[in-house]
Amino acid sequence: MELQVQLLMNTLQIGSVYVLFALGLTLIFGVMKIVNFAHGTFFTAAALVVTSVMMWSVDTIGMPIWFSYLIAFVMALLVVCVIGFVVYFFGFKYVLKDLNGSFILSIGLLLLLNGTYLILYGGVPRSIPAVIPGNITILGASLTIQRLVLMIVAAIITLGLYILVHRTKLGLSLRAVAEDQEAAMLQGIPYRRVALYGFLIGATLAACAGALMATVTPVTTVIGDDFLVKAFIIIIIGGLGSVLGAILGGLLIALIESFGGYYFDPSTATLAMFVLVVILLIVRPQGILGHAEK
Amino acid sequence: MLKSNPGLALCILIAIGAICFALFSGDPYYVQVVIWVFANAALAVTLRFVLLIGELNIATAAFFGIGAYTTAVASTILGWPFFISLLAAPVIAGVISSLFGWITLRTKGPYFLLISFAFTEIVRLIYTKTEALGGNSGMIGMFPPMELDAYFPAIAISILAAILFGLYAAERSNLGRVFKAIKNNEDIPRSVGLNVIGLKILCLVIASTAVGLVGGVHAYTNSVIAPADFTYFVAVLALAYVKIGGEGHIVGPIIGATILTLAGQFLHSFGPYENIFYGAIIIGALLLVPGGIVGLGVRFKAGTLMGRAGR
Amino acid sequence: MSMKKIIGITGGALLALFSAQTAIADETLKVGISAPMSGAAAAWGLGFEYAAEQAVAKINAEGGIKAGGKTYMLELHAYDNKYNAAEGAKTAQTMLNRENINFIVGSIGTAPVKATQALSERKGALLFNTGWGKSIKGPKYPLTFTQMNTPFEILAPFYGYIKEQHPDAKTVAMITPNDATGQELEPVAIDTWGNLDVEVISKDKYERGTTEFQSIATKIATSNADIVDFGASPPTDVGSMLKALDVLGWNGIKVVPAGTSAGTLSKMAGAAAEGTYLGASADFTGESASEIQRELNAGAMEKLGEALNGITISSYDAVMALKKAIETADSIEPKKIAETLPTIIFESSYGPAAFGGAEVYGNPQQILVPVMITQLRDGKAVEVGRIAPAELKKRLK
Amino acid sequence: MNDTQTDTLSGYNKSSEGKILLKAESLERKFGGLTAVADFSFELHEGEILGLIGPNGAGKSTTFNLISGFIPPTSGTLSFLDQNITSKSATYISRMGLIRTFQHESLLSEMSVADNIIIATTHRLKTAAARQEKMREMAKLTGLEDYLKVTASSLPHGLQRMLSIAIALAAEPKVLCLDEPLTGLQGSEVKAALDLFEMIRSELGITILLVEHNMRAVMRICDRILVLNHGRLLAAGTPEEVSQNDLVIEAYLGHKK
Repeated sequence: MELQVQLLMNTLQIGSVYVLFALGLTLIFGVMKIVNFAHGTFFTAAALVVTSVMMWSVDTIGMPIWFSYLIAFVMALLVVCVIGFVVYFFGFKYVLKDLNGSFILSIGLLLLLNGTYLILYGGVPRSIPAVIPGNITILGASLTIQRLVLMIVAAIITLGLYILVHRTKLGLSLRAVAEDQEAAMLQGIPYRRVALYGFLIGATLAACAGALMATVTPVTTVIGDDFLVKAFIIIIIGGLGSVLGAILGGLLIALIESFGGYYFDPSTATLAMFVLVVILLIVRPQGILGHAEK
Repeated sequence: MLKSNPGLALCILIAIGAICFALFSGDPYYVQVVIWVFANAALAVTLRFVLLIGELNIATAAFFGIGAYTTAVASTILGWPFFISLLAAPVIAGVISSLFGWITLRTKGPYFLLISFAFTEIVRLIYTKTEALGGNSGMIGMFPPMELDAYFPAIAISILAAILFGLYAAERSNLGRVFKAIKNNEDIPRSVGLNVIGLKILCLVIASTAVGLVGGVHAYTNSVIAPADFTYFVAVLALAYVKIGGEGHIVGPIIGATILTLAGQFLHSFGPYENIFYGAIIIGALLLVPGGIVGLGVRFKAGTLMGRAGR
Repeated sequence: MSMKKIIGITGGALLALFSAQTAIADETLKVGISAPMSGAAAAWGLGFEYAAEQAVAKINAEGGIKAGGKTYMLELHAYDNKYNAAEGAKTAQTMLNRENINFIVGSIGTAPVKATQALSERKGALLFNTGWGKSIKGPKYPLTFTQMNTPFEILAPFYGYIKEQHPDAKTVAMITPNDATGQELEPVAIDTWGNLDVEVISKDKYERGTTEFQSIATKIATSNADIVDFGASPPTDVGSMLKALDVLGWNGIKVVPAGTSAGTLSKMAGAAAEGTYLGASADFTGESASEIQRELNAGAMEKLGEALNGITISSYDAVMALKKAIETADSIEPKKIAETLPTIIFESSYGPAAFGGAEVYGNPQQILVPVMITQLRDGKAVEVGRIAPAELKKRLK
Repeated sequence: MNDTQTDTLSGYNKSSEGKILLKAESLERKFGGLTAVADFSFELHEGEILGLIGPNGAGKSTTFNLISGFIPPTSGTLSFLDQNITSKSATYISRMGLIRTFQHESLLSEMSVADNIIIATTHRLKTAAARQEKMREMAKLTGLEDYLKVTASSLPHGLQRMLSIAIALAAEPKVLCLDEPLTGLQGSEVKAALDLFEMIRSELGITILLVEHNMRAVMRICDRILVLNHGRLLAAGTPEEVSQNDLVIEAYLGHKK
């Protein structure tokens, strides 16, 4: 019994970050109709900024860890926003709705940015000191307080995004554009501006995930790549462009990883995820919650 | 036919030249580079072949790997003769691709892209978990027979060139026209009695058979293969060749593959800078030269023609 | 590699061109490296290149290598094999057929090493490597030499020592990455534990690049194994797993045969890593480290931000072995050098070392250097046992 | 059994004597909760021009998609040339000789006029020469012979409409289903098109099912007319009968009685 609780807790721990990451990816797809293979670089950039800033502020200046993490978090979001802005204006702007063009652009960015990170940061993994030390036991499942906080923050951000998409004017525009871009434009929604907002929100979500993840895992310059592959699986399962789908898909993948990894073998669990995707696409090509495309 | 198509005649001359170079040059490195150029061109051309029906097929990488593994198994485990091992590659790749296409080509656009990506990863994971295939260490020992060893580069180049010309012929035939029609608006061919799904599968099978053969040649060229050689990145590079050379004509990917392969050779000791260079060249080509080099050529030609007409 | 370096190489090449024309007495001898310089394993390649650079610089500063009445200056060319076979084959072609390099003083990654070997043996070039597979050596590959200890050298003394310290330990859980190294290490490890009467109760594999180890940790914690053997897992991954295990309350014996970097491990896992036994980490700062190892390590820390380890330092040893063998053979003919290598004793970073291992591999192709067992204590690697191979002891007598 | 029901509608079946080519019985199609077509039965007789009219959203295009196999019906049956074609694929149905055109995106816009027509000959004709000949014949018939190398999207609008008919004809139909072929045509073009339809029927012997908004044209050319409203058959009969039907007038002109 305790074991099941532990495995469920593991699912939530893993899933919370997957959801954040996949939400950004699915939002960008929905609004811009592009498959962004460079999404992982936003995640990586945020994690790298967090470790770099904290190394400087904690080790050199001696700031309190929690304060320096807050600064690092904000810096990470800012840096990613700047990167997002630059790649949008000098790149994605020109390939909106062009599936093949945007795909290759994102691949180019992936190579360029990952190479740059490696030169700036080096190949050595780094980790930051515990922001909130200590462990906690919930219903017999143990986890670090840090992970618990991470889950809560991720849940709040997810909820915030859900409200943004479903309750605000910007959210309405985002959904309208995702649904039918031409109809949205006819109703006077400025498509390009909405696309930019969608892209920046997506990038920021990845940055949040990266900055949170830096507290619990060693950071390398390719850390985002593992998440990217999983996130693709998640958004296929959830349906491209579906917010709720990304949330459910993220939790489902985390569930498979947690339980499959326990009862079978982690690399078998990975294989199982891919097989699941292929089966799902055969049965229901538009994903669990995706709209059928005509 | 050749008289009316000087470009084709030139290409045939280049291919013959490359084969002669492989036969008579004493420099193994540059012969090897020529093989890489042809192999990469073939990869890019097969990727573009599926682009004719409008689908970006990441599984090009998977079928390349399936071809290579088939040849490796046939030659090292089953001990089949050289040419039969080589020919097994396209056969198996073709058979598997027909199943893959039958299942997946009901989807299109981003869905097909992502499913082909997932398939590529699945196939690669299966290699890593199969001990008979050497797991992650891969397979070694695919050598051409001793008596053919000296001629192998020429044989490899001939096969790869044949693939290029074969796909060119397929594209020029009515079949190629039908594929383009499907990409343009698949409702029209469907409304006049064409089996669109069947034709899409056919397109994928032709491309996969071809790329399977490229995989077989790759196995013999490298003598060693491993799962990490067949990640989705193979298709990504092929797409880079297509985009830089230009998608509009079959020589586009060939030119793209030639330029980038040669450039890559000189970047080989650049470490992380190599990725930055590739990234920059891909982005630059996409944004600054949207039609690729071929597109530039066409625009230049159109410009000069207009200039003449203006006079 | 820095921009400076590239300019340096280009400049060097130009210089070489001019000097060839002006016919200066010194000749250059090109040596190559094939290692991952980008991607997840970049840290290994960069450290590897650094260690070899230092050896080359040292030899050149001391007047180069003398053989056949000529003096040779070394020139290092490092290539990124991206840790896969296809790139390994390409770097091999570039090194062997384009640059005409006859001496590869270091290669990392089982698949790319095999791809390199397919060509280097045919071309008659000398190949030093860090491959952990048994299949890479043998009479079929007379020009291939392994430059560091592999599981066949490490595991028996390493596990033996642990069993000695913890005679009550009866069960072990194995976890290793699903890559070539992991797949080749696992069966040897299982055998070795079996010989010590320790039962392997679970064996798991994970994909490289995994960042979440919760489920693996849960599995290990609930299996109640006395020992966890992390196999070929790199220190970063081990650190994450140890942290997760600590949270779950597991506290058994922690064993990392491929544990290369104690520093990384303790930085990642903090107190959770205390007491971990490492098989491939050397305490290059401690008392037992040689002068040269301390120097190399300090330099690497400064330049790369990472300490050297059993893998990365081995390129230094390979260059030193090559120098000695060339001078002894008095020739730069790879075949002659390959025949000479098993007969010489050379000055490695560990001290005097040699090549042997004919009993295991059928051919003396394995470097003989001490297996150093370290344990993480107070966040530092402390050498708890240094077991010199019996064969080396005999040779040194 | 539905025949009795439809027969009660005035005029039905009376003006045609040809044999029945296409027959729909109680066709129904739902999209989610929305019913696009319900309980729709009709027959198409050899040699006639049958009009299908109705206000926007009446279900005309859905009907076309159903009979051409582009979407399967939720219920009901379809038969063509005495064969049950319910839920058969579009490819199968078009190969039997029921060819439809499209209201929007009715061309291969990026390809040449010649290629557009040749594509349609691909299934029936196996040699390049035969295809070329057929293509030229169809181009001539539709007045496109001077535009063969032009990209379809750069044709003037009227010729684009002609091209979509040429494509359908090149596939050698027995029944030709035209989806609003006159939309956007000028007066003289409309006349030419109607003459072409007449010629297709009388000289090529092809039966036509016509969906059209242009009432005058429909009244002029059709032998019989079916009127759809809200997915249901509202009226059927000769042009005169239909134009005097109160229900039809109400549906088209609002609640004015």
